[in-house]
Amino acid sequence: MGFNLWRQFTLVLTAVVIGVPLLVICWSVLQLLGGGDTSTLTHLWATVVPEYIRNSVLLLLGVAAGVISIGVSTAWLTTACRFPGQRFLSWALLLPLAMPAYITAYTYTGMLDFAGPVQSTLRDWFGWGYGDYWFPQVRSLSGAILVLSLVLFPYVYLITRATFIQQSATTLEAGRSLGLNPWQCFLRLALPLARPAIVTGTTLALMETLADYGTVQYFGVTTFTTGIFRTWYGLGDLQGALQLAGMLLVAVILLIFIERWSRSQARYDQRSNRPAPPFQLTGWKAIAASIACWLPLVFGFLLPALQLASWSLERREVWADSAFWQLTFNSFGLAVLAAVLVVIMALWLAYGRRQLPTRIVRTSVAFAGLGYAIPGLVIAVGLMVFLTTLDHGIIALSKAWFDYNPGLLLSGTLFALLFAYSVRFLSVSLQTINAGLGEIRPSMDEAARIQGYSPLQVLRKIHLPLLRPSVLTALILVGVDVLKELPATLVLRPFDFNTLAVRAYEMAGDERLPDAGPPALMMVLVGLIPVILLSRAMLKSQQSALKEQEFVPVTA
Amino acid sequence: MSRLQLDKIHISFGAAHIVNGVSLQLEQGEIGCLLGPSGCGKTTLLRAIAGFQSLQVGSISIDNNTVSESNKTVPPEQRGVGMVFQDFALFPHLNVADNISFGMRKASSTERRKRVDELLDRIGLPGYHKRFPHELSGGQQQRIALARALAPKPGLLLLDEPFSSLDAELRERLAVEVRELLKNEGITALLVTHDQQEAFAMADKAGVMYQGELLQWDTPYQLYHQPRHQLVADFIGHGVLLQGTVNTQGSLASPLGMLEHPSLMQVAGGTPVSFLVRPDDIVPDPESRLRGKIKARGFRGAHNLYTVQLSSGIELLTLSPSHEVLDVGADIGLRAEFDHLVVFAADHCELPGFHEQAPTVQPLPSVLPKSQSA
Amino acid sequence: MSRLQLDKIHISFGAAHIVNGVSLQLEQGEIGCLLGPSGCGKTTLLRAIAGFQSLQVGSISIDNNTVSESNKTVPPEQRGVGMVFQDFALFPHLNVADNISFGMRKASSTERRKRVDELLDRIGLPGYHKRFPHELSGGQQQRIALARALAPKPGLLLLDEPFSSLDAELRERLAVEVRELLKNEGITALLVTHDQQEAFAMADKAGVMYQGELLQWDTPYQLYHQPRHQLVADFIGHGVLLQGTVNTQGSLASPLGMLEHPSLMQVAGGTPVSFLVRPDDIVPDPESRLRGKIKARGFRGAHNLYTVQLSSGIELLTLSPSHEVLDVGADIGLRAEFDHLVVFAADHCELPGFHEQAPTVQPLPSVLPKSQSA
Amino acid sequence: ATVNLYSARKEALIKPVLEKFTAETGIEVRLLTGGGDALLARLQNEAANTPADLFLTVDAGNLHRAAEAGVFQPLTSAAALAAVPDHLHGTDNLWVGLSLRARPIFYAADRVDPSQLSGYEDLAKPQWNNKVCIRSSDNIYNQSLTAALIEHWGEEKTEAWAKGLVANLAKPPVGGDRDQLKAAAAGVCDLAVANTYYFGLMQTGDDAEQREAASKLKIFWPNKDEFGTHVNVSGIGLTKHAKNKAEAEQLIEFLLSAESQAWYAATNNEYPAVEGVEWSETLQAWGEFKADDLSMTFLGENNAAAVKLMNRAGWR
Ligand SMILES: Nc1ncnc2c1ncn2[C@@H]1O[C@H](COP(=O)(O)OP(=O)(O)OP(=O)(O)O)[C@@H](O)[C@H]1O
Ligand SMILES: Nc1ncnc2c1ncn2[C@@H]1O[C@H](COP(=O)(O)OP(=O)(O)OP(=O)(O)O)[C@@H](O)[C@H]1O
Ligand SMILES: [Fe+3]
Ligand SMILES: [Mg+2]
Ligand SMILES: [Mg+2]
Repeated sequence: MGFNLWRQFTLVLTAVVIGVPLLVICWSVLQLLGGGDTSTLTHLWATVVPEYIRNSVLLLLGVAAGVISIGVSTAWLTTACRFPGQRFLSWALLLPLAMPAYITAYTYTGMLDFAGPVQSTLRDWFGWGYGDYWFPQVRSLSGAILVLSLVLFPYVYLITRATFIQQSATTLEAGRSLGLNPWQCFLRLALPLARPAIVTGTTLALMETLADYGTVQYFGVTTFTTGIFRTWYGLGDLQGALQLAGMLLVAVILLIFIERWSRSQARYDQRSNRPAPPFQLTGWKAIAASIACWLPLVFGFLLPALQLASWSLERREVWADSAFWQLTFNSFGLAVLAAVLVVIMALWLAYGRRQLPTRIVRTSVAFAGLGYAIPGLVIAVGLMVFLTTLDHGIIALSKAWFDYNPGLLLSGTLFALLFAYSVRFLSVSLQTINAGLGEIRPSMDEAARIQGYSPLQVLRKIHLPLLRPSVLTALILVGVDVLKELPATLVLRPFDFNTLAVRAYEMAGDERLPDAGPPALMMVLVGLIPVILLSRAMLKSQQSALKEQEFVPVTA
Repeated sequence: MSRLQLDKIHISFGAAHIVNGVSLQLEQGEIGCLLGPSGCGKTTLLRAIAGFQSLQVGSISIDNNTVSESNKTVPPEQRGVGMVFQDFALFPHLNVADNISFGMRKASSTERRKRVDELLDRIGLPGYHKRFPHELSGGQQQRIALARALAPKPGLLLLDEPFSSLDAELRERLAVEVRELLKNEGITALLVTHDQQEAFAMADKAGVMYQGELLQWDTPYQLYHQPRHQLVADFIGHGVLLQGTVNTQGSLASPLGMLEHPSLMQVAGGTPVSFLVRPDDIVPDPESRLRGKIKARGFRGAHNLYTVQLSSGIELLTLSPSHEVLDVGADIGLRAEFDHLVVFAADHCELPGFHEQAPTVQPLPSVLPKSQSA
Repeated sequence: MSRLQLDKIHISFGAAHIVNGVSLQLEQGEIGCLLGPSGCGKTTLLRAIAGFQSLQVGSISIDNNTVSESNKTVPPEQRGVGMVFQDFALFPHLNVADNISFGMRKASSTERRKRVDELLDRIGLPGYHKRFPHELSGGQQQRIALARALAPKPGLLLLDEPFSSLDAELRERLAVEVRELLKNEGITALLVTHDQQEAFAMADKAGVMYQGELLQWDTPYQLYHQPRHQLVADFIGHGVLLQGTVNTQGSLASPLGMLEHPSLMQVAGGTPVSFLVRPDDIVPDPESRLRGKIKARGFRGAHNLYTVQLSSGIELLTLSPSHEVLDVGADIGLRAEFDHLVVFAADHCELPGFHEQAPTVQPLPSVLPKSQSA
Repeated sequence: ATVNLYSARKEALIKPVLEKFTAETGIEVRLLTGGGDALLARLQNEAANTPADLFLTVDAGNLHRAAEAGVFQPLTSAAALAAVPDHLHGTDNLWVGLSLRARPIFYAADRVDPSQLSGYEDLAKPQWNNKVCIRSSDNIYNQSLTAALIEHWGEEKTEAWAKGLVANLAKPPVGGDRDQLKAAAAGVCDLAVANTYYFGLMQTGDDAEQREAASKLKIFWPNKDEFGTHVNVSGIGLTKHAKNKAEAEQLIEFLLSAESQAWYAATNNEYPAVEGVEWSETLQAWGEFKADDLSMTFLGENNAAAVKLMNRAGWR
């Protein structure tokens, strides 16, 4: 009991510390309720907020539809079916994740804009002028939805795929013995059973969408997030910006709550783990499946990657620059460090929640996982406030006791960066791992506990092996996200410390796209290598454990 | 000193009371057995003993240390308890050998290997070391689950229907082996089973649970021959309860005629009672005056089980060797041959329906026959 | 016209032959029952019939349409076959009502509700509609699995140990109800069970499988009284096989003395044979010259089961009412009382060990007793 | 010795000068780039313990906000103060300008007769309905322009102007300055508003299409006879708690040296803040113009009002 109390306390503490930046936001909302300055908000409500809400909602709906349809269908095809190229596709479909959304956005606007090659060629061929023909406007809400869907669907793909692979064959067979054909089995059993995974993946994609600034801004779509920045930068009202962020937070909490509630008490673990045999596709079915999987890969990755490659060729001298390799090292090191840290933390929290599902633990863990929906910059500011306050305290103490000024120990150091990544990306790994844990029957825990294993040993001996797909997925997701992370890095990093993302962004921000090519390409490459290595490692562990004959990628 | 002691345990899930005031006790090395209808709370009780389920009221002690109380639950891994789960709960990522040796944490790898080999031999699956759980049949999985629980030689072993997926022959063999093994290694065990033969064969103590209450906790012999509750009488063996009145001469006026039994002497004359009639208490006798019509016949291997309706409408069960086939509808003579006569106060005779609330337990100890031999 | 026909089916997993040349047949509305030791291939056979498992050799026809052949497998959903899975395979994300009505795809919601209510009543779980599978006990889950398979009224129903987690009373009640329901709705069913009583009570046809082979497919009565294979004799009931020689007078010289039986007349004089001795063939008789020592006693409710060792070292089983307790080690007299005498050629008498290769099936039809009545 | 610099100017556009400074003086410069507002927030939070000695921003709004927030201290270097004209000084000399960028109107040379144009007010005239390209009002460039117009015209007139401008837009206000120029060249609109250096980059860049697009456009310097072309400033200030004050002022002086100013103008096509520094060829080709000499402080002061005004006008 004593141990449990202590553990509960540490869990809550971890969650609270992680949630500090969110608390700063909550504080500003509370101030608002307590009769703070509402003039900015009033003005915003009267002018732009309705549009922000409309755009944000449409964007979210669109992206949700996009990532679910692409992510789930590719996940199902690559797990349940066998067709030419399936092995390659099953890991290649991860790649769009490594592509920063704004790069994809640049690529497509560059190509499809009025002045771009596609439209110019059309005009040359047919002798059209401006206004003589209709062409979809790339920089628009639908453009943003498309690009974000293409870049973010791997979240859904990865997490859903992991569950599809773990789904028990008997459950699906029960469906078929009740008269369902494979397609109906997918719709009525596999899909609902994968619901936590689909929801998790979609939530992550939507949170990223909500937090996204670069893409929507580039596409001229005014969303809540662009509103937050406009309020801060334009009106110089940081407080007002935080209040808007608070409203965003409330909306996210509400959404998550509704989803949890609608799941009620259903569970998703299945008794037997016999993997289902795959369907061998042939003929036009195989071709259709191939096309369905190749399309998102081509548009989400290959085309933008080609664009990056061509830019990088223009700037090939950079590859010999040692400073450039320093950037690569910084980025990669940070990504690995942060991924490991965040995944460990997520395991600690997710696992605590599973074993001590008291209300307070559940609430605080859920709170800790909200950071992903808040724009990184807002998180960074909240964190900065917290860390500098701590720093000032430390300095004051140190001065009083030792007459020595140690300078800023926490803020403006790598510590601050890692902290920020933890706040922001905890949710990614937490949700991924939770989805995985949900698939493990509680009787597994019990069978191990009864054999004398302590909770942590159970984690190591039972859950980690069974969770390996989820843990690796979480590592990749967080790693790739950290590689791409920009706003928090910009604000919190130390002097003379740059990353690939910062470099790519600074170049792109100045509309110097070819210069943005090499760092962006490097990000993709650096993110890709672990993906491939991990999928190999996964292949091995998988084959011995579940005897799946086929190549199994990362998630499995 | 008792190895396991349950003291007036109550367990609820929300508003539902699943276990109600159960007390029982097992001495070192004893094997206890829980019987009871599906959903009566047996698994829940075992889970509470293992430490997966917290108690609302009461306490559980192992070796005189309280491990569960209303506000205290010693974690499962600190109780030294082993368990065979009803759904096996094999680890899907480990092969058979690793599953079995999973709990032998301090053993050397030679020891492990030896124990795994020994157990696989005992459960009839030698050479299955490298199989994964999903490559086994249901019964094979169950046996692995059993071996896994036995491997670390726990001080107290909980077995939740450990033989339910096995064929009769293997089940019997294994029950004997497991009993031997438990006795040899001095393991105290609490077993849940639906097979009364098995319970009788294995258990030192047995009990019948009904809707969360433990109606009786006794030796198997007592449970069968001296049930202290009508529900126990009903549940154990195939019993029918009939009504009768004890007269002043100590005989029982019943639908089967006048019955004599030494135990009836202790009952006040004129008391209305119910009494238990088992198939083996009724013998077909062509000469008997007591006659009935065969309503149904069930083939049982050596015997046929006949349901016979007396002219009064009362239905009885009787066994007859299966080569003498009597047809449904035929007339048959019956003779009562009571070795034991189990008698209850009549006002509790109404057997509860399938889903009714648990009746309050009201045994009639004063009416219980003291001497059992006919 | 047969509803289900299996024709010399072979199934292997890689190099392992799991099902070997099984043929069987069920007519419309018949209930068949498969018995057999754990791991003998029963589940695999059912899965092949359902269409989850492809065949190497042979064919399966339903209603005279071939649904499985070595290179053809009609998808499960097109076979109109329902199945109760050994591990239940309930859908964890659906509540009880949705689980049960899952297969009633074309039914209106009123129909569904009616059928769910009706089935829940029958399986003794009324009002459980909104529960989720993980909120049910093992036996309750099993009953839901049964109801789910029954709900769409399939033409052919496969039941893989559908009552294994239920208590004896409920199991019996449910077996009767299910049998009634199947008969009423004209459903053909193939049942796997480990409970021989259940098999006998429910089945029109039954068979014993052993290491992938179906040794006999017959009525339950024939299976018990006219086993065509030593293994069947051994598996059904508690049997011991003894050796003897038939002399020219048609008597059997055996360890139990000279045995007479009409069926022995057909066996050539001097033939060495084995014959089956069941516990109910041996009656304790203090006056008998045939004497033995009690080696073990098992309490079985109404009876005790004694293992008795004759002076020749041969062990026999016998039953005796449980209130006459005889102690282990005591001397006892035995009398043979054969209603049926089952005799096999002696050169196949060696019962295979637990894990040996399946013996080739060699029944001795010429030696089989033609007339069974004593 | 070291100087610590927070810079809103991107690394690529400042690092070479800093390296040169280090080479000449031996003083090391530690650089942290980032968004102006974010850096300011960091400065404010770090308060007395900030490691930063200098804060460089790329627009008057931020300079103003920084000055208001009290993170600067007055400059004392006479050389620096003297080099820069007065209207490019912050209040109390809390900062000085380093370079200027102008935001004129560009027109499609084949379709527009420059005599039809007079100034920014044209953008709102019905005559140019569906013929104007400008980027989003999220951008500081447009916010500064509007802030300046508020100072010149008053809020009412400016709001009416903004509304007219929105009504005249040929396409939604999306993309960067370059995109507006490209759109004008492609015929989507006739008039485009952009900063001159983007035009310069297009003219001199290595992308043939962009050079071709730029060749179709000409600069119109608006409001010649009134306040002139809107200019914004990049500037630098000494932080209040600077630990390396002397070295920091030395760096400011270096940034204002003729050499740095010329490098600056040459690399980024911005106009030097120091008078008398020779312009690059590109700048010279665009010709002389009257730059708005409105005190930069107003740009900062009016920024919030400008944003609200644009919100009301529906300028997204
Ligand atoms: N995937 C597999 N690979 C190899 N052998 C297998 C596999 N699945 C099952 N087996 C073996 O096939 C045999 C038959 O299995 P099956 O499940 O049909 O047995 P069963 O008769 O249903 O037994 P039980 O009564 O224990 O359920 C078993 O010996 C089992 O070990
Ligand atoms: N999570 C739950 N919420 C509500 N009721 C539950 C829950 N889990 C179990 N129950 C109920 O508690 C009762 C006892 O369950 P338990 O598993 O102990 O039964 P059991 O005696 O083991 O039955 P069986 O022989 O069928 O395994 C059952 O009626 C079951 O429906
Ligand atoms: Fe710019
Ligand atoms: Mg149970
Ligand atoms: Mg089976």
